[in-house]
Amino acid sequence: MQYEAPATIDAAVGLLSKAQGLARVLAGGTDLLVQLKSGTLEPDLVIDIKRIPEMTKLVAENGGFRIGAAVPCAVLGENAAVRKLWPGVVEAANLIGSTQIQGRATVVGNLCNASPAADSVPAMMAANAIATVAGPNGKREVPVGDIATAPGKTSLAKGEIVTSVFLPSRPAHSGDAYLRFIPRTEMDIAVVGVGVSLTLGDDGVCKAARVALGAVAARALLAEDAAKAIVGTKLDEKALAKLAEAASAACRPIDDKRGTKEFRIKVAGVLARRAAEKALERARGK
Amino acid sequence: MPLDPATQKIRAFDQVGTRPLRPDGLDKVTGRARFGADATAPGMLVGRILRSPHAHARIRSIDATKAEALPGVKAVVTSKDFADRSDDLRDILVNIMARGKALYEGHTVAAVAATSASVARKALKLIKVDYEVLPHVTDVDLAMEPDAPLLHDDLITSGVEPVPTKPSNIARKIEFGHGDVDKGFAEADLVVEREFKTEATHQGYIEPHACLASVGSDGQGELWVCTQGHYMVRDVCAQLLGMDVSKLRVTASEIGGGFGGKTTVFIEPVALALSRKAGRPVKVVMTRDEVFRASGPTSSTSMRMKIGVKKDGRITALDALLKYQGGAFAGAPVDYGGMAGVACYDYPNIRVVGYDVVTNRPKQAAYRAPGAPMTAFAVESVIAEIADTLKLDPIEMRLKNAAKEGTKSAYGPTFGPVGLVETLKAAKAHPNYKVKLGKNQGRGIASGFWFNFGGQTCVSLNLNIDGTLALAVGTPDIGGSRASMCLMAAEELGIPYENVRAIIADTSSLGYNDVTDGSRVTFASGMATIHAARDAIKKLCGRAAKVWGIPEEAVVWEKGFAKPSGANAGNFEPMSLKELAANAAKTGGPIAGHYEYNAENAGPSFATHVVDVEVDPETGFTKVLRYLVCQDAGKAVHPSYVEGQFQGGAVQGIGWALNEEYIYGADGRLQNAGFLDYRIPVASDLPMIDTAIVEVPNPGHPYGVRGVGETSIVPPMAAVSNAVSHAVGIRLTESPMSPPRILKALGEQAARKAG
Amino acid sequence: MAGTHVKTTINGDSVEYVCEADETLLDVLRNRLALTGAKEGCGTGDCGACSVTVDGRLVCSCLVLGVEAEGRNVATIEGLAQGEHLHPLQRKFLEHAALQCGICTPGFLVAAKALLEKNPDPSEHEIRFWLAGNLCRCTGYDKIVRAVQDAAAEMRGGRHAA
Amino acid sequence: MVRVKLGGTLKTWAGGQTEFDVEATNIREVLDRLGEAHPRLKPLLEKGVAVAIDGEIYRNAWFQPVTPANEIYLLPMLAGG
Repeated sequence: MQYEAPATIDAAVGLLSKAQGLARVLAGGTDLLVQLKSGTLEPDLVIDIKRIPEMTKLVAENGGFRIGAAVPCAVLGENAAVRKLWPGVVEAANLIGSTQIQGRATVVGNLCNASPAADSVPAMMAANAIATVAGPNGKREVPVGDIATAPGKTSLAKGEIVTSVFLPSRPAHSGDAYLRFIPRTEMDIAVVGVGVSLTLGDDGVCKAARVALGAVAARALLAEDAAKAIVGTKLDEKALAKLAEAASAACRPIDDKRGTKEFRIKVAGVLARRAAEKALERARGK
Repeated sequence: MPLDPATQKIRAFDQVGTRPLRPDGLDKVTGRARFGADATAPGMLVGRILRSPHAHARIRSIDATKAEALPGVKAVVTSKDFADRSDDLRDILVNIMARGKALYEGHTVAAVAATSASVARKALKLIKVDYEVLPHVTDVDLAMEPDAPLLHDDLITSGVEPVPTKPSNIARKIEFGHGDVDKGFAEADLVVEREFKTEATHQGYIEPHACLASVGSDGQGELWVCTQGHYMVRDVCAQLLGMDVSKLRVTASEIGGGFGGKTTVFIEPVALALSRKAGRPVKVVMTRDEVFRASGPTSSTSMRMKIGVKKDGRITALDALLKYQGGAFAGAPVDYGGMAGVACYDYPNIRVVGYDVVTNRPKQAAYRAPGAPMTAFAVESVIAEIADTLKLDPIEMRLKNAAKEGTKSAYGPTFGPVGLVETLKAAKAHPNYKVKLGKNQGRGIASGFWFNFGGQTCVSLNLNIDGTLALAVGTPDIGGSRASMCLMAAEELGIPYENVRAIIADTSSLGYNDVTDGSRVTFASGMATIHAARDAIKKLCGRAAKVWGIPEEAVVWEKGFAKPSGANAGNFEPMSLKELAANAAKTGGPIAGHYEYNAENAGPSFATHVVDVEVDPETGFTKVLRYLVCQDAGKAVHPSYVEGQFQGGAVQGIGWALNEEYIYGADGRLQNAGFLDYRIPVASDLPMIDTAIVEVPNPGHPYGVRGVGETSIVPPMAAVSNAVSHAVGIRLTESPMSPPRILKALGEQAARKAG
Repeated sequence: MAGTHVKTTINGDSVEYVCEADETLLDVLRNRLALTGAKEGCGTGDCGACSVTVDGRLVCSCLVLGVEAEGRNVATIEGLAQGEHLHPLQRKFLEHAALQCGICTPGFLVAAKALLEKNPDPSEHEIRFWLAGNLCRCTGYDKIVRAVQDAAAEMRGGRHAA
Repeated sequence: MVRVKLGGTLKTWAGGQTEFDVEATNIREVLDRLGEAHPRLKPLLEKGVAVAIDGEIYRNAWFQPVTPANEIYLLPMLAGG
């Protein structure tokens, strides 16, 4: 295994494009090193992006925030401005593993590892976050929901690398939230994860909403029917019940060691409702 | 106050019962303490193990020629490097290195020693094993079916008359009891019968098995290893390798947890065989994945429990059927389930029938009160259901039936002085028992028992020139026992605690000691320490007598000084330990106290636990709100570490109750061999664990000490289950009571109500 | 396999070593630098026994490559005490009997120190969640949490006095 | 003569009998007499059994005295965790 720590995005793309054999990008390494340890992955080349200055930055941009691919989740959690604008995304990012994991893991890494249970992904999908991809043919921008295609698989072409994720600005009276279910209080992989983002009109009626579900299908899903259930309502009891039902209906889960199909379907509805209520509270608070 | 049978005096303690800092503490908070994987040796090689990917397979052949040819590989061993045998150690031999068949996923098939970890990894891939995959079985009930895949062609069930003619997966049938259960049930006003299942759990010690072996061509060997019993390791390894016991010296490293899981051998004989073949030291350290797949988890069980009572709650009969699988070899602790798991109550009529069953899982090892928590789960659940039905206070119901001095135990003998009643009363008096519960909350009570053991023990106490003492103990210190030993030595000698330094001696420096198990160390090594101190005191008094020129009997020992026994003995200034030590060379040479014995009469320990939980009815998530452990310690030598045993056992039991389980796929492979998906409790899962130390002195120990390490894991599974059942209004009968299981039960209940 | 030369700072001392690209920082600390205070309990970031800080950030050293330490500042359990003076956390762990076997203790101490630097007055809830990535199988965490609370109180008191 | 009771499954090897009167003054003599009377029980006794005398459990103690006044139970060998 060869290790490289390029100083620029171009150099990283160059190394990736020319790589013979298996190449992997190292951001926080909290998934990659586990794969190395177990022997499930034996890359010939590992490219550490933490020496690329723009990848390590978290900056305000156009009323939103750009999160570099090498920014650890802990840094995200310590940033009051991001927490204020996108509390749901930050709480999702801060649920990934332990304090120790938070010191290394990045949301872009979480995205590119392409686990269906990645905590930050449904929250970022609900936030309509955009990933910037650099490659041999230049840059492109992709909705975060389009990066993962299946467990462990991404839409990135050879030589491509996600350099940052952009969290957009948002109108007044907006709020978001992410909730997940795990058997313990910490350290587990999500059995179900739900991200909800919504905007209220001045009259308190929901004008726009996005609901995304994790760990209930081969990749994180946007639950459009669930969002529709609350748009145009004040999130009354009936709308929330419809939201929960739609969220459950959107699930296409499997039985595995972390939970059963029926459990995931039921709990997706429960959490969608709770996350919507939390997002609503935040939207009203602004 | 405990009676000291040796002196027939009632005594107060100066030091026992205080909470000094532990002698090994500084090393452990600075990172200096040396654990199993922390040792190195000149020219050391890295040993790695090749394991079966199949749950059950015939090994047609193993070709290691390519691995042996890889540069950097210094030795490859397989079953051919160990002589076959037909004695008691054969199961261990076959477990540490598969012979003919791989009996579970993770079963050792071969091992290599190489100059680096990466070379060793490559070498493993070059070993070609030709497997014929066989049908497998991992479930205890399925393994007992007549057409189940057979693990051993020669396994005939023992304990059955007439002797079966055909082999099966049932290794043993056991039976305990007395009275006439049919008559007992006929007399009952209420009979409750339920079926229970518990999944296998792992001890989950944070330190993986590790050892450093060095065997020379002169046949002499040394082994550094994290183990609960280095004498056991020495004796077993020497036999498996055909070495003289005297030629193998084993040193116990600091041990990073064991809970029973380090009372046998896994990698140690393999490391020694590699070292012998390579002619260099070899270090073998298990990965966490290997620990889960290939060390010794506990049994999974399937049980039926039937209890009859009179209207007032008095038990008339208990009838139980227990099925325990113990992995690929006989030895599931079903007998302890049948004895200890039901031991809390006085049964006029009782029958327990149990089966020890083999399956394609790793060979079970002891886990803290082995076998008892599962049966206790069944007994205490049924007791709770009866108390609910009869509207009896659960503690009153238990008090009515509690085993006490004079009760004929479920397994036969009559109990001496025991403390169950005292723990129940302590629980009832505790503020936790009076807290009002809210919505979706429930309280659970359960009691538990463990026998406690004594065993072979040997200590040596040597007086140094300055009056301090070196105490050599042979039982690895797994949770602070060196502090307790120093306290007891200091108590006897009447000197400051700091003046005694305890170490765990290696196998060549001290006589044989049984494994640190059965909650025996503070009891047995402690009693040996007391006797060794008394032996030293006798010699010290003899020296003082010589100096004073008076008879030995005219000298007494008091608080660190030799004194004339009275005015008639003579008028001499008391002689200090320091003075006696300084003059030792002139008065007859080194002074030491020794004691070797086989400790008996350990005296059982009972406990009662009270837990409050809150269950989220929409997700099935259980939060533990408060937890109380009341347990009999006889006499708490170092109360902080006694509380620590109570708290640690309780939390392991909470994990077993709620989330810990071995999950097998249809392919017979373990699905969750890591701390990510084998979910032991983390700090944020728990409240503080409240404790109440009850002290009913054990007449078998000079200070009244009882072992405390194991009992604390017996009640929690039942206590938590009872609390969850009260919170959700459904009786749960399977562990772990994980969220999907609870939510499913809630859904079924809702469907029943709707239907 | 060609090794990589790494220059780094560990517990304030300049250190140089050569390691293979796939070796973890934990492997380097333990096998090349004889700093065996950090333990490998799992090798997958689930137990926290290998906790160290890198540039002040709490991490699992089993999830950091040795080569990544180039130019960084690494702190391990071996650097917690100043000469013969124990850190208040170390003293309080001993006083409260917050360890039984002691294998998880170095990780807990390094993690707790990082907590108290960030939050000198943590609640029980904050302590429990910050330390959720450090597994202990012996104590049930009770005495560990109390030791951290007591150390925090002493350190706050010390600051007020100064 | 002391009265010895077999706990648990041990009776299987003694033809179902659970109580015996034997001439013995200590545990070793108890085990020897039982082994002589029931040869099928002998290998089990040699492998190791626990003996409870008035409720106190002895795992290995040949010379522990027994008297007709004692309650004597033979149990399977015990091990812990």
